[in-house]
Amino acid sequence: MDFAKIRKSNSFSVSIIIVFMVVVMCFFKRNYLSADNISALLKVLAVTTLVGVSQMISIASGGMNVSIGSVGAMAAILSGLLMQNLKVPVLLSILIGIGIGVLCGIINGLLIYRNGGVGVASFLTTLATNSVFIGIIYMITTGHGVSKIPDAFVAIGSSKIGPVPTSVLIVGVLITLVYFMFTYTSLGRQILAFGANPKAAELYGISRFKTILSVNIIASILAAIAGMLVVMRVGTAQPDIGSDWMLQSFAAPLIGGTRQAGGKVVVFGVILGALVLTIIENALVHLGVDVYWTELINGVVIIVIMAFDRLRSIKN
Amino acid sequence: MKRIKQLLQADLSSVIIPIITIFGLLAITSEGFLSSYNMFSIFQSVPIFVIVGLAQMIVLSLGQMNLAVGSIGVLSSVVFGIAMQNLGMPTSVSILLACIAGVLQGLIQGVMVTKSGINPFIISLALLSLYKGLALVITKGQPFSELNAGFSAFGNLKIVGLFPATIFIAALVSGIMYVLIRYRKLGKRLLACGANGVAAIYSGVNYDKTVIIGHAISGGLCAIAAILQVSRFGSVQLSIGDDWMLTSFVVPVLGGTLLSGGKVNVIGTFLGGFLMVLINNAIVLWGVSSYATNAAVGLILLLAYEVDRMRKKMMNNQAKSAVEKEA
Amino acid sequence: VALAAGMMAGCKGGTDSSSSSSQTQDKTAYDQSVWKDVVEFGAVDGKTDKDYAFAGVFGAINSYSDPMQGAADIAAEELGIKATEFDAPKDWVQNDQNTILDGLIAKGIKGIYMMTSDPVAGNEQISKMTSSGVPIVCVGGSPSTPSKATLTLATDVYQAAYDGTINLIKAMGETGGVVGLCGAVTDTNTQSRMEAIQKACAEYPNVELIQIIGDIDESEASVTAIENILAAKGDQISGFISTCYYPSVALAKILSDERYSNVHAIGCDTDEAVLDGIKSGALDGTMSQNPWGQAYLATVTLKMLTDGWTYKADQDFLVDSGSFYITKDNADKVEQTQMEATMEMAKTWTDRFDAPAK
Amino acid sequence: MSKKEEYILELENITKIFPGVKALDDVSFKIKKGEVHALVGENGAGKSTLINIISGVFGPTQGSIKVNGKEEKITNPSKAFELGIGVVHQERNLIDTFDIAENICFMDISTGKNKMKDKKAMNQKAERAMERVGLDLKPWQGIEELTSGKKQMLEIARAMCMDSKVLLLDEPTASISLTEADMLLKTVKQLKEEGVSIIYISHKLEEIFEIADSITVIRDGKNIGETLSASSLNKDKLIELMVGRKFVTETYNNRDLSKEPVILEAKDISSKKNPIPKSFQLKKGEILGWYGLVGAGRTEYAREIIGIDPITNGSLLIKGSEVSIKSYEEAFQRYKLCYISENRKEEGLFLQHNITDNVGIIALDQICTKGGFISYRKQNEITESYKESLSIKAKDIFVETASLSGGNQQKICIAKGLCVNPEIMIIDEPTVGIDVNTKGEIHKLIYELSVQGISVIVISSDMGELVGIADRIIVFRDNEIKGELENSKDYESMSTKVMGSILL
Ligand SMILES: Nc1ncnc2c1ncn2[C@@H]1O[C@H](COP(=O)(O)OP(=O)(O)OP(=O)(O)O)[C@@H](O)[C@H]1O
Ligand SMILES: Nc1ncnc2c1ncn2[C@@H]1O[C@H](COP(=O)(O)OP(=O)(O)OP(=O)(O)O)[C@@H](O)[C@H]1O
Ligand SMILES: [Mg+2]
Ligand SMILES: [Mg+2]
Repeated sequence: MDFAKIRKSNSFSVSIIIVFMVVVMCFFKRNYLSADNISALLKVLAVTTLVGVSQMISIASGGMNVSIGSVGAMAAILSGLLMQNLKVPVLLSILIGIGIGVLCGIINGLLIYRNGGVGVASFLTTLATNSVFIGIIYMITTGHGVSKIPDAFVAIGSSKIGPVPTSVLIVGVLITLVYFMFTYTSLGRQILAFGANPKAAELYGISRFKTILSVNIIASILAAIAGMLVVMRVGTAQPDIGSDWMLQSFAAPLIGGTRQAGGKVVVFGVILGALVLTIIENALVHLGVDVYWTELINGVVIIVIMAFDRLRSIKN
Repeated sequence: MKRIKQLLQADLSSVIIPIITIFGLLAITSEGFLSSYNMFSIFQSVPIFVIVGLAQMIVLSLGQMNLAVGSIGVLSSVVFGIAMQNLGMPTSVSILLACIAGVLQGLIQGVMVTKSGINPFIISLALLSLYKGLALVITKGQPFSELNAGFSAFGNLKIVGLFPATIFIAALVSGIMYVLIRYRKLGKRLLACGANGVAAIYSGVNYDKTVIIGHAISGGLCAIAAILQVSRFGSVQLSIGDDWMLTSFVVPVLGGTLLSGGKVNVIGTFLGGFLMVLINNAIVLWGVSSYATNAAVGLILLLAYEVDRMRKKMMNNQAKSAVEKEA
Repeated sequence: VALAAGMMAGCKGGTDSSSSSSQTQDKTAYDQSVWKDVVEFGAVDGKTDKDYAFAGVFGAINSYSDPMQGAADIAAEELGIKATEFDAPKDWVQNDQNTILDGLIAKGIKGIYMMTSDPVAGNEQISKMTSSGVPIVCVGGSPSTPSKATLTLATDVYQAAYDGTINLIKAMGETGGVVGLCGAVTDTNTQSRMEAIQKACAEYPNVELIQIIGDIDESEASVTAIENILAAKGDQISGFISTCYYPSVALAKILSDERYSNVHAIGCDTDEAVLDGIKSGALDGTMSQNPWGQAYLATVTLKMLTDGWTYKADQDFLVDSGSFYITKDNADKVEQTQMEATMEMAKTWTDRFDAPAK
Repeated sequence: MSKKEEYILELENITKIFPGVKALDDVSFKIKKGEVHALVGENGAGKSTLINIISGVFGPTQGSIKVNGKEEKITNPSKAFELGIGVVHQERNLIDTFDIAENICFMDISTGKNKMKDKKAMNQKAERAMERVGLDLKPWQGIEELTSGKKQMLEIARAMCMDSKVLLLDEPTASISLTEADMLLKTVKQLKEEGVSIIYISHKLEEIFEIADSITVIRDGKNIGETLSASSLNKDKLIELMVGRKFVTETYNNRDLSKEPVILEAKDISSKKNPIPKSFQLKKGEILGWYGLVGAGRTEYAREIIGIDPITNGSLLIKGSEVSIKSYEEAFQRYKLCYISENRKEEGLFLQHNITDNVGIIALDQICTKGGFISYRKQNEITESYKESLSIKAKDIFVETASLSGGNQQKICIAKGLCVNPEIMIIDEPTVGIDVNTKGEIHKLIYELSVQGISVIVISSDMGELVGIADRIIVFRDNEIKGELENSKDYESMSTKVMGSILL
């Protein structure tokens, strides 16, 4: 591999920061790299990464999706209700959950297409559908969580294959698929082309309709899976799932080097971005930071990281 | 018929028509709607929506986003609280200091966006945490409730028994913003930077300066909104602004602001704020479960796009048929 | 299909409760109630049914308020007035609650029992409503004082958190490390809960307060925080005290793991998931308040106030509606416990008021 | 073979109505197999609209299209490609984040032909296509850094590798150099040999006569008469058909500027990007031509002078005193130095804004009242006057600039530069994509400016243009100034001299 190229990349500088953060934490807290903590980190990382990847796909196509959280919640709540009330088998419920993702994706996609297609339209439309989805969730649940989730379902979240939590594995497989999609398939390249220059892409035969629809379906499927992963982790399906995904879904890919204007993705960079966010959250608890300081430190760390990345790229 | 058609085509129709429709429906179906209590309450909610919407609008006009509107509001109101309660400053000085704090925060955001080369979205995201965090660290979460009584009364002051005093502030701010955007050089420059930054530079506009000023104004507006909110609540609350982000986008967008930058509508934003409040009011008056509030707001937003699309389509068709007739 | 079915269910839930019978003439309930001959039945002279349209508004959608509308409607039936309405904003946002409150009043609601979304900021809204002639009774948690509300029926948040922590410490055998889990740090109620936890821990020499984690009243954040703190300081932790909903649910799930059988925990509220946690042994207990009684008595109070009763000046603004420590033993009888305590209070309730001049 | 089948593409009674304009009005013509069919007409005549209709960007309001004698509804671009219609649009349409190979083989991606991307095959295909148009670039290179000429050639390479039976070329040579244009024309001829039919749009009439077999003239959306064979026309007659009246080219006499003061002087200026030092002088009222091939470094040099790219060495003198310009804003406000970019979409226009706002933003000082308030009346007056003098074809001054034809957009950029009353003006490729008639108008305007005492630098790759108006010509090659010539106003001798200095 070309080391000079790697050194210049955004991923490299983010990695340095991550290593630095971990080293500092190990210095302060002997048990920082304990198995317990690593597994705690990984479980959160899995969800954050998936949410980030979902958003990354929208960003890649030149759009934004602020309804990721509500789609995740929708899949989680509905599959949970099916399992609790109708005793639907676990596997079928998962499939239905994914189906709900597809459905939400189609709704989003159709409306985004109708409203014009790129950046602005997608932000506005998903802002609206997000409200609608949340409204539906709260109407269905009247604000109550679904607490009797079958053990078999929850077990997927707590089980491990070898030393690796299953959820991490699932996310690993999904992100690899997304990587292949963007690198080797026409669909992936079409999404990127459309994101970089929608007009040119359309003039040369890429269908706006198909692209927007597939982007939203894929993104929503990932969001739905993320929602169900949360249920596996938390043990109950609460209507507030996904309520704080919006910002992290943007932060993870953008820190990871995805181009905000669309057209360029760094798929595995999302993991790094998500890792940064996860470590900050985790470290604040480890260091026992006073509750009033957490927000401030959060903000400062993100700025420092981005500034560092920026400094390095200027030097290069 | 022709009149109606003309009205449908006007730029503001996508916000005025829903307002008239909802207003009319409410007036017919709900007897309490036109009561002075309800009217006063509606007008009392409008100012915050409008000013927060304007704060976002001005950044949208630059083609950027200000995710930190709420946090700027909190930190400014904390400055206000400290000035008034801890330092015993007179009301006017406290307000001034809060506004300065708001402008300063916007300024910092603007400078970082233009000079640091860091992704603007991330900057705004980080500042959202940072400002809020600063407010929390300074206050340890404690509210300021020993405010000047006259100031607190102002937020709930009735004029002619119907209008809250704050709505006039909102109208004034909107007026100033209207003139600024439409009749001052700065406004033109802001829109130019939003529409095409490079072309703006080649038109002799100082891009960085304009963007910084835009953010600073946005920060100042957040501070004004926060002060109005404080005067309505009668206390400085650390949760002020927690719910501003969504509002700040919905209001100008309902009012016809283009999110991609380069086109804004101040009057539309004002009316957009009014429409939002009306929708919220309708949901309660019609006894729709508040669980459905979100769904309703979303549907209305979708409907607004639909109305806008219809309007544009109609205009295009008319322009086309005009051409055909000519021939 | 599932979606549509769910929506139907949701809508039905909404309409069912609001259109329940308002038979003003059936006095049987009245005759059997404690209010018989004390508080008048139905509209008093000069007033109509409309003057007795009451509503409850909670601070946010929360399982705490589940029993409220039912309790209020029982009171309404007993007193021969219209069935009540109930509403709450989705989140703890005072502005949203104000919109609901103002809308209800515009609609013709003449009395409201409520919990403010924000204890300080809500006060101004209470003043506005009372000055337009709508009596307000606060429930669930007290607004900051002085307030224009007539009274507050609640458990002192400080006291509840304090008691909860003491219960936890006792369960721990008065020794070990405690972790506190709290909601939004901008809420003044959260701040007093944090103080209470600190104070309780300080009273026991062998008990150490390891950390208070705030701002985690969300399903994911609370799980993350608990997992993180267990990973970081698992060996020092002997107990958790949770003062809000989601962390309580999270504790119920996480601590059901064998590894944490030595870790004690006290939750709050009586959501199904929390009660399940108690039954399964993950939680030692939960601090239950009395939402049933709060709504019931508040509705009675609103009726009395409308009839012309006045709250005695020498009575406390904050009336303790009781709090109960729910453990395995009484986990099945939560509502019953609440109702019993309420009825006990009801016997002397009118003593707190001056009767209307005849 | 029946006579009908001879035509590969037939347009019948095509009408296109946009909101506010009838862009095409009952246009019909036919194209034979293996012919080069030129479309000519003034800016805004409707040529690009026609291309868009044939290539499926939008449908016609009325009329039908036959391909190979069969009526086809071309509803989207992919449909057009399926029918063997390839296209190079007037505006650049490359994907900045893709490398050269992917851009050239874009159709494979957009049609999803090869499901898994075969990078090697793609690179080879791209290399072959580039060879054909004479591009010497690596297929894995990014495209962001390329000059506009190179990008144009890439687009042509892309169109070539589509294996189309009909190729639509909308002003392909507008922004490329003579050598590249020669290469292109050669390729076009070769394609014709291979039996490909080509629709060729250009405002460069020499090219038309060089390659076209037949010519259709479009004026105000209508075709003027039948399609004519190229051999039956000459340049003057063609212009007359286009414009609707006789066209006279003005000549501008040489002036004596020896007594005029030097207003702008660059001494050995260089920058980080462009380290070779360069010097020149500009006199008051002088028109200085900067000639060079695409990528010769003229635009970059101009950017250094106007303060956009920082100068690292050398000094800049305005009216004899040394200045250091930190930003274009400073150059513009303080030294009345104005630059009009060659890149109208990215650097010139606010496409979502209407014409008058586009002009207004640069003329803020002129349109403000004493109190600093903007007067829309003044803004509109100024805009109207330029709409008049530059004959900008638009319904009114309140239409979005995005909906204007390419040439008319260019005219607005020119208007923007003219309306600020600068002292020094640098115009980068002022007449790219401008029709002959208006080209003359613009030359006249530039000349009038210089008569008023404004010094103008005209950057142009069009030798004829510079010979026509410049007082002096500086020749650039490979980021260096290779020579400086007084203009003798004689095209033949000047071009030999210029070529000489380039080759040196
Ligand atoms: N999308 C559109 N909406 C409205 N009007 C349009 C649109 N596209 C083109 N027009 C109008 O149609 C007319 C023809 O434009 P077209 O681009 O075809 O001209 P052209 O002959 O290619 O000119 P040029 O030589 O300048 O490129 C112009 O008046 C233009 O303003
Ligand atoms: N193929 C290329 N790849 C990368 N950089 C190039 C290439 N060709 C030119 N350049 C860069 O562009 C510079 C010249 O571009 P510039 O736009 O200033 O030239 P120009 O004479 O104005 O040509 P144009 O007519 O394209 O505007 C060169 O000095 C070189 O650095
Ligand atoms: Mg054209
Ligand atoms: Mg150039």
